Amino acid sequence: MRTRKSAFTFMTALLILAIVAAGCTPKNEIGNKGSSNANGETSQAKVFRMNIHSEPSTLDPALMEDNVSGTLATGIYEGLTRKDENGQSVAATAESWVKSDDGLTYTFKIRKDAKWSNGDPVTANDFEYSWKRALAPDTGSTYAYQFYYIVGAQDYNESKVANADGVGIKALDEQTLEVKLVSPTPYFLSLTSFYVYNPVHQSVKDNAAWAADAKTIIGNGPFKMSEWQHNTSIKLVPNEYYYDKDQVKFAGVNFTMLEESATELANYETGKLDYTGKPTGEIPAEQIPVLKESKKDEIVTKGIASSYYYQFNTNEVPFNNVKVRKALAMAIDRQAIVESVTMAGEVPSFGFVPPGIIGEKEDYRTEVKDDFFTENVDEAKKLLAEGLAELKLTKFPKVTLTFNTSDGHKKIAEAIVEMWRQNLGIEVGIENQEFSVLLKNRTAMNYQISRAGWGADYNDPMTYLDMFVTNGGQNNTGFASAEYDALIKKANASGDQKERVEAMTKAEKILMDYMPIMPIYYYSNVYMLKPGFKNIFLDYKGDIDYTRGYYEAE
Amino acid sequence: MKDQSFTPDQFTKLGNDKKSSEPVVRESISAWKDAWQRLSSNKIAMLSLIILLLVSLMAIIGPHISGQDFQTNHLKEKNLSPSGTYWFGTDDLGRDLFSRTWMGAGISLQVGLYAALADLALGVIIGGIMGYFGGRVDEILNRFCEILYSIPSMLIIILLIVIMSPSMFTIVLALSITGWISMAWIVRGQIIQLKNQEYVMAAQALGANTARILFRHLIPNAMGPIIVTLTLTVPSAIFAEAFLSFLGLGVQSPAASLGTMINDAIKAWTLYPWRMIFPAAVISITMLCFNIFGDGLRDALDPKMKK
Amino acid sequence: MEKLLEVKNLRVNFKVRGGIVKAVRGVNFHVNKGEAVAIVGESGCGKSVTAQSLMRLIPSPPAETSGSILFKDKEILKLSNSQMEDIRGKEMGMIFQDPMTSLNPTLTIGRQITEGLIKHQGISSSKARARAVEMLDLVGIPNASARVDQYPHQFSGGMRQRAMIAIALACNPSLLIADEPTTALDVTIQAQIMRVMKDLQKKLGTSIILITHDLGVVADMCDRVIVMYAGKVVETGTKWEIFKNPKHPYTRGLLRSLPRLDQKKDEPLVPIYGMPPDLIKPPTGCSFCARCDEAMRVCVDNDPELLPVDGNESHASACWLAHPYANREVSV
Amino acid sequence: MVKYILKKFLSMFVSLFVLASATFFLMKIIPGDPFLKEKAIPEKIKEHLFAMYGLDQPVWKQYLMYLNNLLHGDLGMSMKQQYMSVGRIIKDSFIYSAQIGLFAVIVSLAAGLILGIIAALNHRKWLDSVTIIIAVLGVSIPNFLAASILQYVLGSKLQWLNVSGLNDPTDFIMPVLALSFLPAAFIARLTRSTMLEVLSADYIKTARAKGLSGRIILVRHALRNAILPVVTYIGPMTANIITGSVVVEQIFGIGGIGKYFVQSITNRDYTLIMGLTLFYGIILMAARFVTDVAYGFVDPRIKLTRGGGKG
Repeated sequence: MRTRKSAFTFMTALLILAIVAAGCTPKNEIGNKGSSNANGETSQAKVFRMNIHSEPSTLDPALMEDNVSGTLATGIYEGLTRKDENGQSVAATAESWVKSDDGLTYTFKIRKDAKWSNGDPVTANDFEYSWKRALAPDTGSTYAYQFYYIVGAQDYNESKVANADGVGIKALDEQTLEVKLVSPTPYFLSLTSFYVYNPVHQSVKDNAAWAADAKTIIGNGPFKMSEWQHNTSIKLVPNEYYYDKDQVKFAGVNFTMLEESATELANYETGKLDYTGKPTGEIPAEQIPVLKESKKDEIVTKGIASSYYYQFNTNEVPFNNVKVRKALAMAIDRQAIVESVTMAGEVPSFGFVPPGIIGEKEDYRTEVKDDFFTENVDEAKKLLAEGLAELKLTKFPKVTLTFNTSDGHKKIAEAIVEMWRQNLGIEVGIENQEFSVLLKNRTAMNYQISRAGWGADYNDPMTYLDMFVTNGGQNNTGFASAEYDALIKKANASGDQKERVEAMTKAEKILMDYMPIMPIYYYSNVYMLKPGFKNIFLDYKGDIDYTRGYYEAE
Repeated sequence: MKDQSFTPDQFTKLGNDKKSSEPVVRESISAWKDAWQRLSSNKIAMLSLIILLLVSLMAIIGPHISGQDFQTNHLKEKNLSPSGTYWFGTDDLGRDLFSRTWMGAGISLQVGLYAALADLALGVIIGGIMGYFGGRVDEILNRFCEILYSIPSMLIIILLIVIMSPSMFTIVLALSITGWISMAWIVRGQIIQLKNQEYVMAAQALGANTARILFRHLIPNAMGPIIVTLTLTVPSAIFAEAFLSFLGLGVQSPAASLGTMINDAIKAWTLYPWRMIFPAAVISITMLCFNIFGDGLRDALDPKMKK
Repeated sequence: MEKLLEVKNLRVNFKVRGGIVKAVRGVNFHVNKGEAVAIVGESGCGKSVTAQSLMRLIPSPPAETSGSILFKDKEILKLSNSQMEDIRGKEMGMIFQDPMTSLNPTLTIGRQITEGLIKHQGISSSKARARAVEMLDLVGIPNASARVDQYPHQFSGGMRQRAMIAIALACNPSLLIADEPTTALDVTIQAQIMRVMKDLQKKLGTSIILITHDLGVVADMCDRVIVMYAGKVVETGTKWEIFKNPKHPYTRGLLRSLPRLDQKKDEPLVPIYGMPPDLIKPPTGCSFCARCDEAMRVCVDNDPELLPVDGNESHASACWLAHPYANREVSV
Repeated sequence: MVKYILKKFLSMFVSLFVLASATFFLMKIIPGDPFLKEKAIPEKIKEHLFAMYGLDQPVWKQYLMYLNNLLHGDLGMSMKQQYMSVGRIIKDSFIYSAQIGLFAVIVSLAAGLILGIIAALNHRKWLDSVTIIIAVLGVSIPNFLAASILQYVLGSKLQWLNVSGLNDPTDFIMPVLALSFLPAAFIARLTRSTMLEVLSADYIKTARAKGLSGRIILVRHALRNAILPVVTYIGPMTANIITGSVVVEQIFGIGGIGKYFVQSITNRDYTLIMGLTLFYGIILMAARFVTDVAYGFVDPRIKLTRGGGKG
């Protein structure tokens, strides 16, 4: 009796509480309105605020594999080199380096004033330790293969040898790091700014969970982490031990983890973010044309070295016929897609390697025009008819285009399928698949047409072209060409950039002639930056560098 | 007595046939006819029924009457507001929203209807059994429900994607595998409360069999919460279908459902509100009419509510 | 004798789909202090509606009540809701037909008795509880002090009706309205319940209005009888007048349908054939006409008034048979 | 009672075991693995990773290994966020979801009951119609739409509230509202439906005949008898709401647990999937247990605690 009564009273009390709460809270909000603008600092030292979409999967450089982690690594760590705005490698923790004449040995000089965020000096030993740690099989680094250019690295990583003694990474003294390569790799220097090449403090071996908290992360970059609220935000403050701290102007960098693009934009528009959009955030695609009018001075479109394409299963009818593949590639209007569907300033692509990748001397794509094919509906119809005739088919069979679940991919697929329907009179089904399911299907060659995309790992056409060697891990198209394989091999073995680019140009031509993939566009990143913020830029891959940014009131 | 004069012959006895100047008893009518009379005199309920029929009709003919088909892209005419050519405007690929909305309505209403039927069949029976038998039967079935309810439905959906191809059947299957559990719990609760009432005990004492007690006495008395739960099932099934589409199991483009249309429209609703408003309005109005008609139907069928 | 309650020209209409049901059509009666009055009639004759409208328990809308109900010189129909709350339970108690459904299954019997006490007498809950035990004891529930904390489902039907009586009488009201209190109970229990009511009436001096369709229970308990048919009073009189000298054919019908101890074996029980009229469109003449064996032409279009029988103050009947022109050749 | 609780715990333990087993095998049947990505990892590295996580073992062996760890209270490390243990991921994110969720449960219960009672008391009058319309909109407008509209109007346009985050107390308003719409609407409909039946019950007339005030009749006599379906509903509803909503948390930028229920599966983060499933299972079973106990308090005729038997 008594308990029942009190239970009921309790419920009633809860009710009343809820009503009171519901009735009262809106009043408080008016009082708080003014306090929300956190960025009250004046021009001298401003905090830079941007969105990184989600929790970084790790802050251990050896395990990093996504651009969220990469964006944070840019602030917290620093490799031997950095990329400048034009994509050139410039001195960073290494003040200088020497390449041997055969291109197989690099000797880096670590600057004397390089320090960890706890004040310890950064030495060549730290680099040797860190790189070998990344290669150690039990570290479980998925990007360890980025070290395979180094002598002995692959064997060690694949556990073919028991220890790292044979790996060509050696600290000759505190300041000197010697690296021996398997073959002359012209883009090796470019790799040394990649996040897996970042050093870690040797104390990490004593604490397995060191990368989980702000307190235990020791970096050598321009900033250090002051606060990490998991799933919510990360705050960086300048690293007082950084050798170049005079060039670090921001009082701090605040990262929010907002996954919803509309929320991100709303935060930018209400003054809670200084930067919105790619690489780690996103501006809702449909808002871009509107913002290009209303926020002309803040919005920036920057092409990045990534390709968007569809791949065909060339083992399966009808895509085992090159004319059918070509017909499909020629029958769509790429300009209409980038203008009306994707709307982020993408560039229609008629080749595979995107602009922004260095060729012999300048941009590969300006040296080698991507005019491997043209859009031509009449020609496409003719090719399709011929192709089907060769396959002894009377009509186009039922095929399905698969893509991983995403609104953007879906929209593009819908537009392209509709173009095929209108221009070629063929019906292609659309099916979105969960990413893992799609990847499994793709590896198992269980698809007909599939969406794919590729971004550069390093600044060389090879990062694209070596994908399609026969039985390559990424080559799920059935494409196999001995000539192609030979050209790639030749380019890999050569230290002469002219010879390499020639071989790679030929390889790309073979790829486009065979057309296991149908290029659609080269990606571009769209972002908005509040007026006054200077020297924040995206590199050729679209990765953001905010470390030397500053604010100047206008 | 009033100042009224009667004649003696008025005080002669009447034959049995002339006793009344009017029929004495109301025409006796069947229960169904009675219910229909009560329902049809409920004007709002009838209006709802008419709207529901209209929506169903539009779901069938709607995609064909605007002169625009649902899948043709007009990239030059995307995101147009409603006009003479495009009655509901166009979407982000310039497709006619009028045709798409009604096509989507057809698909979504089917999904909602089938999911509701599945919930009703499974949920009411299993919930009834749990509530009525109690004890070990209840414990085991209840735990089974809890386990099934706790298994991430996404795993089940992905499994379905792998072993089946997208179709209405797969959609309804995916929605129903766990959908009925809430219904079963609601029914169980009601039956547990109702089975202690005298009329049930009386029926038990009289030796009525279990099925009869369950379906004649208990479930009709739990109809209120059952109907309310059903009215929640329908819209949630419609939106769950959109989630299935997202995972690759639902309706695949270029076909559309109201759920996927709203999902697409939400990204730009501040710019192109009509893309969201029309499909959302169809769902809301349908649900409103469904609820009002459901209430009317229950009032008409349930004699308890007559007073 | 002092009048406790006087009802004048009470009319209750219900708005329903298809028209207005005239459930009570101009009813007049009174109840004296300490008196027990029965209102008798078939189901649907308006007796329950009349009883419930005395306490204003008929929800309005859909009901519309007019006329006058004077209770202790207060006009019930004009009281405010809160004034009415003070009368209900405190001045008038009510017992309903079905003890199975009239008790709240989720509250203990004690709670259901005490909540009225606490509200009307402002006593502490421990005092109220003591009074509840006392009341349960009074209505004959054994082991009342333990039973008071039990729930209705732990009580048998008869016990529940006893508990209902305890609830209704807890505040010692001057008028108890019992709406078919024994209909739902079996015969042996019926007698016990009636006995409890009778005893309590004597002990507490409460006036009672007993609503029933069963003239049998009336004989035992009541001083006066009011017979209702189709929303009207058709005959009223003392118990003896009604039983020994019924004037209205309907009253006679009711009596004939009643088993009696002095009944001869071969004398059949005679039910009243037919159905009561539709009160949406009540007949213009006598409403019993259609079922009356003695109906006359006058009955069809002329509604008889309730007139004293043989100049007797207490006995009145509404029937054309009392008219001088009518042949008086009827026997009971 | 003690025996009953012990029995319940035992059966809950068994259920959790079945749940863990079912989820484990289901998870292994579906295609994919934690290391599948667009840029495929070289075969050798992948093999080594598989060996590190024991994924190279036969499934039954993996299962036994998992159970063994589980019995030692070890949920393992996340395979995606490699530096975080599953327990810590759940702990860190659940705090946010639980706060918002509990508020939402209270708000939806209060709003739902009030709306439902208003509707029932005004049956077939305009107030009833208004509440029907509100309730139907509540169930037919998905929470992502409600959340977006709230955010746009209160956050972006009027700027009364922050568009996202959970820093000020006022930041709770929008997510709580967005989460409350549907349950409040449903509770309102349930309450209305059962209240209508209860209000025509005889004991309500008895209570009126006692001279009790309308409010007391409503709360003490009517609501208590009408609330059982609501009690049934709030059990699983509470479990669902406090374990977060992907969309609402995403829209309001809240680092809650909701997204992990989806993300862990798309990432095939096996240990996290298992941890979350067990976590949810415990909460759900606890909520259902409380519901059953609450039945007895609401309606004394119900005696689940005494175990079996009809009536």
